[in-house]
Order: sequence, then C-alpha cells, then structure tokens
Amino acid sequence: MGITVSLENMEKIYERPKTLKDKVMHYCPGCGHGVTHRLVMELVEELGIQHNTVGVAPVGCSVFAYYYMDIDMQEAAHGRACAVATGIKRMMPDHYVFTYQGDGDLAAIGTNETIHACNRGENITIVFVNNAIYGMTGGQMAPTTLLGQPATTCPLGREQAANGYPIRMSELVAQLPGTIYVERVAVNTPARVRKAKKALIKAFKSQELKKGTSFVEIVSNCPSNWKMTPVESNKWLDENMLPYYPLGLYKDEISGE
Amino acid sequence: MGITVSLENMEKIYERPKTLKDKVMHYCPGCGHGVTHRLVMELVEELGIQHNTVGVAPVGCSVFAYYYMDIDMQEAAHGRACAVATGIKRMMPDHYVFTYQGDGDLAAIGTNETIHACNRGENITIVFVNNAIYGMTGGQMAPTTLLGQPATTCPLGREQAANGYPIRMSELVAQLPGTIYVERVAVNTPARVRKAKKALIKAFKSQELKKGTSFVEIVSNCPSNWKMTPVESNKWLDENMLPYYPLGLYKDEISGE
Amino acid sequence: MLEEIVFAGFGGQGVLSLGQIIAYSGMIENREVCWMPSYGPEMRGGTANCIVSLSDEPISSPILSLFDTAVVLNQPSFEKFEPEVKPGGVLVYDATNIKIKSDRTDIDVLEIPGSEKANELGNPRMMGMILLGAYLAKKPVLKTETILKALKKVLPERYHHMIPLNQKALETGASFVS
Amino acid sequence: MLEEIVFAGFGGQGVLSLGQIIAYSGMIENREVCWMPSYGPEMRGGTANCIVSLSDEPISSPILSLFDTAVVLNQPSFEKFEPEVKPGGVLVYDATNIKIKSDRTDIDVLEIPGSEKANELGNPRMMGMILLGAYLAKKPVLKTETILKALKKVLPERYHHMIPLNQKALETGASFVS
Amino acid sequence: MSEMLLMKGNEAMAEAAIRAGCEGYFAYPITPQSEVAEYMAREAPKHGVVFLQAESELAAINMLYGAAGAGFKVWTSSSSPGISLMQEGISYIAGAMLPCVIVNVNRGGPGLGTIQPSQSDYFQTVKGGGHGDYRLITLAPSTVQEIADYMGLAFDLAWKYRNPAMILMDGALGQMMEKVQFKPYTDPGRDLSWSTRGKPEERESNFITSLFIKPEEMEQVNLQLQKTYREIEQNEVRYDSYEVDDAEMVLVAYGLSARIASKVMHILRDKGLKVGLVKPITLWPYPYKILSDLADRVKGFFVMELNAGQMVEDVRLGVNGKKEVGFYGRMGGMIYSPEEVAEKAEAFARKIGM
Amino acid sequence: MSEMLLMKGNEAMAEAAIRAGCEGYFAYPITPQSEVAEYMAREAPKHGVVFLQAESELAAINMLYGAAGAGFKVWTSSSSPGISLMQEGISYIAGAMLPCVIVNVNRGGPGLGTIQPSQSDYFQTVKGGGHGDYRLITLAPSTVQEIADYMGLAFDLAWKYRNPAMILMDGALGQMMEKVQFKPYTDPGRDLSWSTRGKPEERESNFITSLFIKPEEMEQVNLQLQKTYREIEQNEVRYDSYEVDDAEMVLVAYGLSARIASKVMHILRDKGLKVGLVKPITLWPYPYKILSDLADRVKGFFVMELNAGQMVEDVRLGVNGKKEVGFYGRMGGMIYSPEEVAEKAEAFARKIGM
Amino acid sequence: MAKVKGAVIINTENCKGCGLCIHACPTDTLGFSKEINSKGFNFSEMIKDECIACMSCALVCPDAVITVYRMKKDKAV
Amino acid sequence: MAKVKGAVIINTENCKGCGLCIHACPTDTLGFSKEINSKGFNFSEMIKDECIACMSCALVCPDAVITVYRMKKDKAV
Ligand SMILES: Cc1ncc(C[n+]2csc(CCOP(=O)(O)OP(=O)(O)O)c2C)c(N)n1
Ligand SMILES: Cc1ncc(C[n+]2csc(CCOP(=O)(O)OP(=O)(O)O)c2C)c(N)n1
Ligand code: SF4
Ligand code: SF4
Ligand code: SF4
Ligand code: SF4
Ligand code: SF4
Ligand code: SF4
Ligand SMILES: [Mg+2]
Ligand SMILES: [Mg+2]
Repeated sequence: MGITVSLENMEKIYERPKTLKDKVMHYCPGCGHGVTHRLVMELVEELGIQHNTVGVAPVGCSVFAYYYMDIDMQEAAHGRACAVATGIKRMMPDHYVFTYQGDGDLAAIGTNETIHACNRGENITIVFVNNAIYGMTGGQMAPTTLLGQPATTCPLGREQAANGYPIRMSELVAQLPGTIYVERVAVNTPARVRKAKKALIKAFKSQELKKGTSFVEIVSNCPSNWKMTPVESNKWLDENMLPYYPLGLYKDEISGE
Repeated sequence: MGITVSLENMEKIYERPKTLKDKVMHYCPGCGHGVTHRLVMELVEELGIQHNTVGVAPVGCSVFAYYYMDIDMQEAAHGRACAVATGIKRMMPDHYVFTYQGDGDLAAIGTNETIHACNRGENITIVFVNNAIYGMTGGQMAPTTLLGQPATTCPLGREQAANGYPIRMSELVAQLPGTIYVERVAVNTPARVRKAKKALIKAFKSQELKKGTSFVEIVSNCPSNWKMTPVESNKWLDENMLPYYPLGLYKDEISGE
Repeated sequence: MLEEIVFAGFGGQGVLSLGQIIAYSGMIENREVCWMPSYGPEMRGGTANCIVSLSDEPISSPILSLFDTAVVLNQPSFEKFEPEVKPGGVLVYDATNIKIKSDRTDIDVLEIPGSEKANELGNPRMMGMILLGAYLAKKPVLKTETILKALKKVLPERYHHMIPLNQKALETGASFVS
Repeated sequence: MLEEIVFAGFGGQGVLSLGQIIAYSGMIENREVCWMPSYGPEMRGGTANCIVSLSDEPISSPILSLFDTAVVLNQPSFEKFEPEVKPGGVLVYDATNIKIKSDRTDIDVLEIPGSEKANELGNPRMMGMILLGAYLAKKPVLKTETILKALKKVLPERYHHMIPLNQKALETGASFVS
Repeated sequence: MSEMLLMKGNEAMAEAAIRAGCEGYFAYPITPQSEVAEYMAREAPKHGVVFLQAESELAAINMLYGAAGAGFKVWTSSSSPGISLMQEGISYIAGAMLPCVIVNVNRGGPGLGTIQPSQSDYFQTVKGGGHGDYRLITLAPSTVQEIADYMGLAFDLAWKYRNPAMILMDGALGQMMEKVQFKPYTDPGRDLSWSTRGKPEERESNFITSLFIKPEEMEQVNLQLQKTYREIEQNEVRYDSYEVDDAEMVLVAYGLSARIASKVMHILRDKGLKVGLVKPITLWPYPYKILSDLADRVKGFFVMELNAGQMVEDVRLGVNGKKEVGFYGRMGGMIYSPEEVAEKAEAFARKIGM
Repeated sequence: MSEMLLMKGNEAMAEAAIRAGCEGYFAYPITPQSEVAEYMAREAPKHGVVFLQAESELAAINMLYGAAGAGFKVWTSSSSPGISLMQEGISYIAGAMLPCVIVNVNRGGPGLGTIQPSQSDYFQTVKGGGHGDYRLITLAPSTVQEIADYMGLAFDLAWKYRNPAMILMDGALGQMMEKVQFKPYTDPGRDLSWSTRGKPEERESNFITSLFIKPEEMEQVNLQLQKTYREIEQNEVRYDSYEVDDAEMVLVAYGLSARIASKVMHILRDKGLKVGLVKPITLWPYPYKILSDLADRVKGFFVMELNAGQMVEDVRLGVNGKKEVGFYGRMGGMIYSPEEVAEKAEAFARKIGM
Repeated sequence: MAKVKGAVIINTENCKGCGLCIHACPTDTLGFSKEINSKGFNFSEMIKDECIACMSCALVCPDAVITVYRMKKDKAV
Repeated sequence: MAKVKGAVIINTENCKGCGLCIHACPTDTLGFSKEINSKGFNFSEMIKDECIACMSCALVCPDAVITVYRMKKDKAV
C-alpha cells in the first residue's frame, strides 16, 4: 500500500480532460497513443471547440479513437482518413476537422490521400502517430520502420535493398505548398509532451486561417511490438527514432496571424 | 508539290528507329508523346537492350504504347504502372524495366505507387510525361495543371483555394533517398530533344547499378486539349510550363560509375 | 414514322452539331428523338459521327448498324457508311471532296458539290447545311422552318446573324434535288 | 471419443502453448486434432485462450461455446468459462490466484494450488503444467509419455533440459486428483 | 413541369442532382461519364454545391463517406474500373449505413476493356462487389428522362433507408441526347440526428463506423442491415411491364436493353407471337414476384443483356424452374440490334412451343 | 508423403505455395492472415522466392499483375477489405488472362467489420466483385490439409487455363492448427510463350493488356474468355458428397461450414433422419449438376453458410425449383454450433415431410 | 521530511502499470504497488510524500489516470 | 543557290501536318503541302533545297516520319 496524503488546502492543477470519455482505453500499457489522445482532447476542451470539431479515426491501433474522444467522429477505411476529412471539411468549412493516423495508415496505404490533401491545402489538421511499426496487426514492417529494426515481415531487420528507406513524412509534406504548418514532436518526456501540445494547438488554430494544411507528426512508441517495456521503448525511441526523425519545426507559414 | 532532291552521294544520318513499329501512332498532330516514344525506342535500339527490356504502359493517351514500341510490354491499370514495374523487376532484376506515364496516371491516382517505388528505390526507370492535363479523357484538370489554366473540370482556370497547387513531382521524388537520378527535360525544341534523350539514356543505364530509381520528367504539350496548334502549344509550354516546372537535374547519384 | 440517320465526317466539320440540329428539330415537331455520338479515342483528330433517330414512337436502340439516311462529309466516312444505308435509303455526300461514286442501285444517292457551293456562299462551314438541305428536300422528315427554329435554339445568340446564311445553304442544297 | 478443451488465462501465462502441447500429443496418438486460438485486439495485453479438440473422427467446428474441460489460469477466464463447461465436464483452475469458487454441482471442479506449487518447484511458469497434470489424471485422454514426447517436439532444443521439470509438474498436478 | 430540353444523359443526371438539392459531388474523370464532372464543375458553384475533383476514385468514394457521414446529400459517378476501385469504400458506406448516391455508367470489361456501353457490372452491383453482406438500392434508367427522374428518387431512397443507392446505366445512355423534362422536386425531409456535425452539449457524441470487433455486435449490425433490406424488398420493388396480359413469352431486360427489347417485342408481335416485356427498374430489390407470377401462366422467358448472362440468374431465381428461361447477350461494348435479338427470341419461342 | 505436421492454416498455405514452386509473393498485412506474409518473410529467402510487402493491397495486386505477366508463378493473400481493394486489379488480371493465385481469408463484413471468420465474400468471389464478365476459379478448403492440397492445385488450374484462381477460406481456417502432410508436387509444365520477358529477335513483341478499344475486338476477347469458362465448367467441377445415396435431405455447405455440416448430418442421422451432405470444393465452377441430379430424388436441400444467404442462390439455381431449399446462416463473425443448425435443419426436414 | 508541496491521486483501477510516471517523476515519489488491480497490473502509487506537483507524471501518463494537486500558494509559503 | 548539303525524305502519307518540323527548320527548307494526304492532313515537304542536314526537323517530329540525309564528307567539300 502506498502512502496517503491529505488533499486539504490543495488545489487541483491537472486532471483528465472532460472531453476524454470515462473509459479505459484498449491501448497497451505505456503506449503513446494514450498520451496523444489526451493531448488532442485537452486542446479541444481548452479551445472550447467540442461542438464544432469532427475527428477522423484511422485503421490501426487508434481505430477506436471515437470510443474515447468525446466528439463527433468518423472511422475511415485504412489509409483514407485524409479523403474522409476532405469530404467533411469541404461541406463544413468552418468546423475543425482532423485526422488521427498511424504510420501504416498515413504513409503506406494512405500516402496518396495524404499527399493530395496536403497538396490541395485542405484546411484540416493531420495528427500523425509514427511508431515505426504496424501496431494493430501485430508488428509488421511499417514504411517508417528503421533500417535494421526487426519486424514480423522483416525478421532480420529492415534492409534498404529489399524494403527501401524509412520514409520521412514531415519533410515530404513540408515540400508541398499546400501545407502551412508542419512540426515533428514526441511524447516520451514531460517536456516533449508540453511541446507536442503546443504544436497541436497551433495546428488546430491554424484551421481558422483557411490557408492550408497543418501536420503534426508524433514520434511514438509501441512497447508491445517493439518487445520492450514502456520505459525501455521510450529510451529506444530517443536513441533510434529521433536521430532519423529529428524533432522540430519543418514549416510555419501561420506567421503573425 | 515540294521539290525533290537527289540523294546521290548522300548518307542517311537519321531515320526512324527499328524498335518503333511501322504503324501510325494515334496521337494528335504535334503531340509530345510521339517524340518521347521515339526517344525511348532510339535508346533501346542504341543500347541493344530490346531483348531484355520490359515496358509498362499507363492509362492515358499513351495507353497503346505497346502498339508502337517493339518490345515486350504490359498495360497497367490507371496509376499502377510503378507497382506493375515493381512486380516485373523483382522477378527479373537484370532486365531493364521502365514505366511510361502521364501526369494524371503518375501524379494523381498513382501517386502512392510512384512515391513508394521511388522510396523503395526500385531499380526501374520512370518516364513521366507531364502535359498538365488529362489528355485521353478529354482535357480535365490534372494535378499538374497550372494555376489559372482552364480545363474542362476547372473551366475558369485552376484556382489554388479549390484545387491546390500544381504538384512538382521531380522535386518531390528527388527528396526520397530511393531515387538516384531525377531530371526534368522537355521535347519542344531540337536542342531539348537531344538533352531529353541523354537523360533517358542515363536513366536506363543507371538500372545496371541496382542502386535506386531513375526518374525523367518530360514537360510536354497537349495541343488538342490546350486548344492550340502544335507550334503554339510548344510556345505556351515555354512561357507557362517551364517557369513553374524548371528544367534541370534534380538529383544525380550515379556519379562516376 | 422512324428515320435513322448517320452524320459522318472529319472531326471539326461539324457533324455532331448537324445531328443535334436535326434532333432539336425533331423535338420541336414533337417527335421522339435520340442523338448518339460515336465516342472513343478515334474521335480525336480522326473521324467523328453521330446517329440521330426520329420517330413517332419511343426509340429503341441509339446505336445502329444500318441507316435510312447517311450524310457523309469525307471519304473515310463514305467508305464506312455507304454500305450501311438500308435498301431504299438515302446517301447524301460532298461530291467536291469525295471523288468516288456509289455503285449501289438500291438507294438514292445524292452527289452534292457541297464544299464548292459552300465556298461560293462565302463560308466553307456551310457544307454540312447544304447536304442537309438536299437531304430534307429528298426526304422531308422535318420542315425547313423547324430547322431554322432549331438553329435559333442551338446557336449561341452571337451567331444568330448567321441564320439567314444557313437558310440559304439549306435552299442551295435543296436546289440539287429535283 | 471427442474431447473439447479450453485453456484460458492472461496473455503471457502460456495458455496457447499448453493447448499446442495437447494438440501435438493428440497427433502423436493418432487422433484428429484441432487447435484454435482466440484472436482479436483483446489478445493484446488482456486475456488469451485457445480451444483444443481431440477426436477419433474429423473435427467439425474449431470454435465452440461449451466445453468438456476448461483449464483456467486467471480470474476473468474463470468468470467467462466456468459457466461454459458442459454438465459432466471438468473445470481445473489455479486456486492460488483465483479466489472464487464454482457453485456448479454438475461438473467436476478441480481447485489446484497451481501457482503455489509451481513456486515450490522453483518455476512459476510450471503452473499450467500442474493444472494439466491434474486434468489428465482426472480424465486420461492422453498418456503422460505422449505429453513428454510432444514437449520434445514443441520445445526448442535449448529448453529440453526443462522436460524433467515439466514431468514433475504434471505429476504434482496429478497428485491432487484422487 | 419544366421546359422540354434536349440533353445528354450524363448532363441530365448532373442537372437532376442539382435540382434534387444535392450538396456535394466528388469524383474522378473517366469515360464515358466525364461530362458529369464537367457539368458539375460548371454548374455546381452557381448553386452553392460543393464540387471537388478527387485524386482518384478511392479518394472520391471516401470523400463521399466523410460528407455523407456529416449528413450531407452527396453523390459520385464513375464507370466500371473506377467503380471497382470504390468497392471497399462502398462496403464501408453500406456497413456504416450512410445515405448517398453512386452512379455507374457501365462500360465494357473486364479490365480496361473498352469505353463502349455494356451491362456487365450487374453482378458487381446487385450481388455485392465489395466484401460482406450488403445491398445497394439499384435503379436502372433506360432513357434520359428516366435518368433525370431516378436521380431524386435515388437520393430519397438512400436517405429513407440510410443505405447507399446506385444508379446503374450504360455508356450509351450517358452519351446520348434525348428529350427531358425536370419534374419539380421536394425533399421529403432528412433525419440528421446520427450525423457528425460537431457534438452539442445535449447529446452523446456521434460516430460513423462499420467496425464492431466483437462478432456478437457485428452480427447485430448485420441483422439490422438485413432487416432494412427486407423492408426495402417489401416496399421498393419497381418495374414496368408491357403487354404481358396475353403474353405467352415474356422478355426481361433493363436499361438500354429494355428499349431494344420493346422493339423486339413489336417485331415478334408483328409475326403473331404473343410476347410481353418486363423491365426491372430496381435491380435490387429485384422484381422476383412478377416473374414468379407470370411463370404460372406464360410458356417461357427470354432475357437479353449486354453481358455474358448475369441478370438471367435473377430471372431464373424468380421463375424457379416453373418455365424455361432463354438468354441472348452481347459483350465488350457491342450492342445487339432488335432484329438480331428477335431472331434468337423467335427460335426460343418455337422451342417452347409457341 | 512427407512428415505429419501440426500447422496453422495460414502457415500451411504459405508452406504449400513454396513447395508448389511459387516464385514470388506480394502482399499487404491484414488480420486474420498476416501470418502468411510473416511466414513468407521468414521462409521465402531460403528458397529463392521473391517476397515483397507492398505499400497497399492495390499495389500488391498490381505487382502480381506485373510478375504474372512476366510469366512467373506468383500469388498474394489478403482478407475481405483488402480483397475489395483488389477488385479492379483482379478484373484486369482476368481480362489480361494472367495466371496467378489470390487467397481471401474472409472476415466478417461489411466495412471494417470484425476480424472473426465469415463466408460473406462468396458473391464477391464467384459472381464478380470487379467489373465486367469474368470468373475466378475458386477453391474452398475446409481443413488445414485441404489448404495445403489446394494451393498447388490452384496454381495448376490457373496456369492451365491462364486464369486467376482464388482460394476462399475463412479466418478460423487460417488461424487454427491441424495435422497436415505436404504431398509431393510436380509442376505440370507451363507455357510462357505469351509472357513479357524481353522480346527476342525471333518473335513479335508480347504484350499484356485487357484493353481493346474497339468493341468488336473486345467482344472477341470476351468470347475467348467465355469459351475458357465453359471448358473449366466442363472439366474442373469438384465436390465431395457424404451419405447422399439414401438421403432424403441434403445439406450443402463449404469450407468451415462443411465441417459443421458433417456434424449436423450425424446428429440428424442419429435422430433417424436420412440426411446427406454435398460439400462444393470448387465454388466456381459450381457443382450445379450433382444438386440437380439429387433434386430428382431427395425431398429438399438445406444450405448453411456463415453469411446472410449467398451460395444458397447457386443451390437454388442448381435445384431449379424441383425441391425446396432451406437456409440457415450466421453473420458478422459468429459461428453456429452443430446443435443449433441441427435444430433448424430438423424443422426444415419436418416441413418437407420427412 | 520536506514540506508537502503536492500530491497525486491515481485511479489505480484503471492504471496499467506502465511505469512511465514512475520513471518521469523527478522526486521518486511514485512506485509500483505490490498488489495487482483487477486487470492484473501492478499499478503506480505514491510511495513517498515528496511530490512537488510538477505534473510530469500526469503529462506522460497514457491512460490519463493521474490527477495532480498543489498546495495552495498562501499555504505553501 | 548554295551547294546542297542535305536532304530529308518525309513519309508524307504518315505525316500529320503538325508543322513542328517546319517551325524547327533553321533554313526554312520545309513547308506545308497544298494537297492533303488520305488522312486529310496538309503534310510537310521540302520547299527549298537549303537543307543543311541539321536534323532539327527529325528531332522534333512526333511521328518519326522524317529521314535525314547528308552529303558524304568527301563530296561535300
Ligand atoms: C484495406 C486494409 N488493409 C489492411 C488492413 C489491416 N490493418 C489494420 S491496421 C493496419 C496497420 C496499422 O498500422 P499503423 O497505421 O502504423 O497504426 P498503429 O497500429 O501502429 O497505430 C493494417 C495493415 C485493413 N484493416 N484494411
Ligand atoms: C480507374 C480509372 N480511372 C479513370 C480512368 C479514366 N482515365 C483514363 S486516362 C485518364 C487520365 C489521363 O491523363 P494523363 O495520365 O495525364 O495522360 P495523358 O492522356 O495526358 O497523356 C483517366 C482519368 C481509368 N481508365 N481508370
Ligand atoms: S500494439 Fe503498439 S501501438 Fe498498438 S496499443 Fe499496443 S503499444 Fe500501442
Ligand atoms: S489528347 Fe493531347 S496528349 Fe493526347 S494525343 Fe492528343 S495532344 Fe497528345
Ligand atoms: S507531480 Fe511531479 S513530483 Fe508529483 S508525483 Fe507527479 S511527477 Fe512526481
Ligand atoms: S503512467 Fe499512468 S498508467 Fe502508467 S503506471 Fe503511471 S499511472 Fe499507471
Ligand atoms: S535537316 Fe535541318 S535543315 Fe534540313 S530540313 Fe531538317 S531542319 Fe531543315
Ligand atoms: S513534324 Fe513530322 S508529323 Fe509534323 S509536320 Fe513535320 S513531318 Fe509531319
Ligand atoms: Mg504504426
Ligand atoms: Mg496528362
């Protein structure tokens, strides 16, 4: 039994956002999806946009996002979240519309929809959770799997000659004139979580400008399929993911507004 | 009746390559597809690779490429040429394999296959004929249609807000570590045709290195759907296409070999 | 009454519009009408044709292989459609440019110097109208006034000043038919 | 002879392997066998189970809702599968960790202190084997030698030194059955 | 009733959709229906209708999913290969119970095939081209007028049952011009309570999904769908019949073929053969009953389709062995002439003792 | 005959493909068949077999097209939504007459549905999920052993007729382990004359296409396809029948359902009801004839499927009204127990007077 | 023992015992429980009263089960 | 008239009269025919004998219908 501390004279400075439904998420212990869900729901609460936000869930571990996020949502077919979001946003240009996608969803099967939504400059926010693996289906190679990283479909580690290089989506979409804000963040330390949230807020708010697409890549973990403890996975992320996927701002044309 | 000149004491210095079948191509008068077909067949003849080259035709005006190119070919579904070429090349790594694709095929419906073939660094050559329009289907907007350029599905000219920016594929695929050679050329003047051929030869020969994808973008015309004479169209190309799609070498990692 | 006509020529000679004028006229005269273009890659640059059906009853197939009338503006179309005119039918063609002759004896063949006369009228694009005039004189399936009314509908306002010229072309064509 | 067994517990407790050992043993004894894991997102982290059918005849459905025997390694699985044992069937469970009791009188309930005994054997992962031993003692659908043979097949070479321990675990389990 | 116009089928379709109050159209060009997108590109902005040329058919059908999921009246159109690409999306739309309209201007297949008219996507449409047990309410116009008429109907049925509706026609209908009058359209009203337009405080969040990972739940979804399908089968079967009262043989044909069939009927009647015609308008729900009823009193059925024999299976299912069923088809974009079919149908008539 | 092994259906499939000399495998992961790709990833390199994880199912099926077009023995596998995405490609492969094998490990739909086993892609598979008139030779294994056996057969049939072959099974068959023995495989020899491996001087260039823009030509292609289909229908119908000799009622079921059906048969026989079982092995070509023949002497048929009723239409077409056809199905990943079906089947038996 | 500056309340029933909060806590205030919750996890709990209300634990908690309290300003000084 | 340096042979039946060769020719050697070929095109033909065998016309010809000849070296000097 842990210790108990009296809460007398204390004020609550942080609690679970109300926009996150009171349910246990199905994510594995320590999975970055949970943190990212929470951040998105915190900003929806803080910006007061629950009533005019529509989210699009992917196929991937976060397929059930709508069970947790207390906003109107749609579950898109694998890879098509950006097309679904486009359909929604075009009909309701004043709503906040975002996709929440994994790396298989956004950068493998859905690359076309991603590139073209960004190229058209759809006024949506793309929340991209890059965990370098197909989490939901049990650990197959993702387009972002690192060279040398083993996965069930590259058991000896990804090899460039056979599978090519891990794809850097932030760099790629930042090239497209349709994007106005692209940042890569992580959620494996408290400081990075704070930064990630700032980036997400900025991305959502940029929709008000109607000037283009905002894209936030969250470098994340998958302890289960990486076969590590959560703490190890966050360390591995630091040591292996970040050198190849450097955190930082890749584009910011929101400037001053 | 024109004049007749005796050919006595003359030597033939240029003739139609034998690898181009003796058929009238269905292309409209003055269409750049014809020139590009010829160049590809010239290089196949010159490199002596007719027996181990396999081409992949797209869906687009050049869908019938196999009626004209005297090599083994496959007709791919719209946009899937790079996947088809991947299938062929993986089975026959020592063959020369190329795709021949229009802008709708390669940069709209087929963007995913294009990006991922380039990202995997498939050892194929991609010949990309960018005429800023859907030729075959009668002049709809292509992903590469210029801002302000009218097309049947943007009759008042392409507008950024509705349709986004024209996509620059050479710049995009040059970003991917899987490509080893990316050049943008044109075929609207004799000098450019010579240069285009050099680029195509270089691209094909790079397959021998097995180091990655070669990509040659050919800025071309569509007199019929641009609603111009062929000569006007080549001028329009100069004045409008080239400023947005600058010719030049975007990547060369063949270096020295 | 059922009249099935094919209009054929090079792309750019206006065969699709000719067909539309007939279809429009049929509509004005309260007929059932159907206009069907040939579509396909061969349309581009090459030849074009359209089939128009006029009938008192609902029209079955829009795509036919035999015709009551063929209005033919170029040689490849002559070669294709001359054999497809039904016995007893009518073949009208531009004899200025089409140098062959039909050896069919079971149809009415109208060899009209359309291009020549159109040039005389000062507008080569009137060739089709001249052939149309000849055809309608031979087989008055529609009234000339209707055609003129249809023209008013089909032509954009800015071309309405051309209607008298079109009327003249129709008359020129008709003049070749006894 | 038809024996339909479910093995259920937390992921990581080795229930899938337990089932595979039984299936393998069935094969060695020339039975028809079928091993069916429950698959789905709930597998991850949560509970896992598998169904094994042993029979002298071809096996019909690999997925069942009632079982001759349930071998249950954790509480959630107890709650799910205790009601699904057929009357006359057997329920074996780890009484060290599962604190509830079955009130069914129409089945044989074997409350085996599996975890406790496994710890005594020096390897907590032997818990499943202990339950298996109890089950086979109660219902000798397979010979113990066969299980040991199967272990040899199923375990990678480097674990073959564990076979005696497994044998002991089986015996320990059996000792709880009169 | 509005003015009489002469219009292409493809354009009448687009105009009818606008008049039926469509709010958005998402599509990718393909012959023989690119005029639809071209018409929408020109006209949509004038009516505040969203028009977007998607990067592919895959994107188009999923944009439709998104827009329909937000409760908007939206549609798309394509032709055979493009419709094949939409199959996953269509299955999702059906599974998520989203109302929308999809038009297939069928061309000759398989593969890239030809751009000429065909009816070879019948099976794909009515038996399920996508995965899982779902149904598309399917309307088959046979004239430009019917194209115009069925567009609003398709929207209404889609919304009434929260189920996607398909208009299945062929390239010839899309390309040809005929007379058309647009009937006044009144929206019967639409329930938007399930749609995702942002969660107000007073209700739970809405979500659009076809995922129910527990089979128990997924079965419930399927039972709900099947219930809807039974209702639709009950209420929405539509067909026309011609001269069946005294008929000894009944032709069965839809769309373009039905027009030709009516000519065949007249040719055969002129020869003294008592022939009628049943023209299904809804291909699903299929008018089995009329065929079954007729089977009790006619000598046989003769099916004509521009394919290798697809709807004929539904005719056989309706007739259920009571009488013989003959078939004649053309493929790959070829169209039969009435005379050609009349010859085959007459031979069949003789065979069944007429 | 090789050693007896205990294997998962998905792994037995992959192993059988390797033993049948497959040269390449292209696929995208999806539950419940990701083990196939995982097995191939591990084993293919050891046998010089090409393995590539594609960026999507769309890419995978088109890689297959390319590799098959170059004359290689290649295959892919997926599950329902992924198979829907392949429909355009499948239609192209059929139209271009390319031999290859496609495996659908069917899960519950429509839409994203559930990952549990289902038979709801029957229509998609046998009536044509893609556009145009084409057919897939379809084999339906019901045990892990049959999965292993049919893999080589699928390749052989595909190559014999230059037509894609599909193995249609469900998630349970993929996931479960059973005994399996791999039979020795001999390649019957393959004609590669049409393939694109580079044009030698002595022959014309080869091309792989499904495009024939002139309808006259496209019709010829279709007639050629139909001719092949008739041949396949003639030669390749496969089914098993059990205890039909004295049967008064015949169960019809395939795949997983056939296993359950055999138990149902025994339950009902134990109750004194003379029940037999027909298990189609080829779903296309469908064993209509045995059903038609049996219809002359039994009292009725009872079909069981893990769907809303799809194959039952083919049974009806075979029986053609001669006798009654009953049906029982479960959906969305639910599996019936033998007892549950026996109850329904018994009620039907009583109804038809047994 | 330092003056108490903060505290956390953990919804231990929903905690998955991932340990990220424990790792993130600068004051080693948190640790794993001996018991398991009904899902079988050793959950996180305060094992010392050194919490400085820095929120690090809550920020990294994927299951949003941590509520953080801080001594009110006037009381803390 | 300059010494003849080159010549082109145009497959006029297959020429589509696009005029690109005419536009590209530095010596204005080429021009449109008065007649049309059987496809209805005014084809390209030599209208002067100033060809310098520069190949420009052949390089831009989309239909590959131009063959270029050059006076043999020993003869040209
Ligand atoms: C069309 C289709 N193909 C494949 C799948 C199977 N599938 C489900 S999730 C997934 C990948 C998930 O990976 P990612 O997008 O990285 O998300 P994560 O689970 O890692 O968060 C795949 C391949 C599917 N559901 N649909
Ligand atoms: C799946 C599918 N969608 C659409 C089409 C119709 N289509 C044929 S070609 C084409 C675009 C061609 O444009 P592009 O690739 O730029 O080639 P171009 O004709 O301009 O050379 C389209 C949309 C098709 N055949 N298949
Ligand atoms: S599998 Fe990986 S990505 Fe999915 S919930 Fe578990 S840890 Fe997270
Ligand atoms: S339509 Fe355009 S691209 Fe196509 S052949 Fe004609 S000019 Fe060339
Ligand atoms: S608030 Fe800070 S100090 Fe307190 S328990 Fe959490 S991490 Fe530790
Ligand atoms: S981070 Fe959250 S879920 Fe993980 S151990 Fe701490 S409180 Fe529990
Ligand atoms: S070769 Fe040069 S000079 Fe001679 S015709 Fe051609 S372009 Fe003119
Ligand atoms: S470029 Fe070629 S096709 Fe064009 S006019 Fe000259 S010769 Fe003829
Ligand atoms: Mg991932
Ligand atoms: Mg183009």
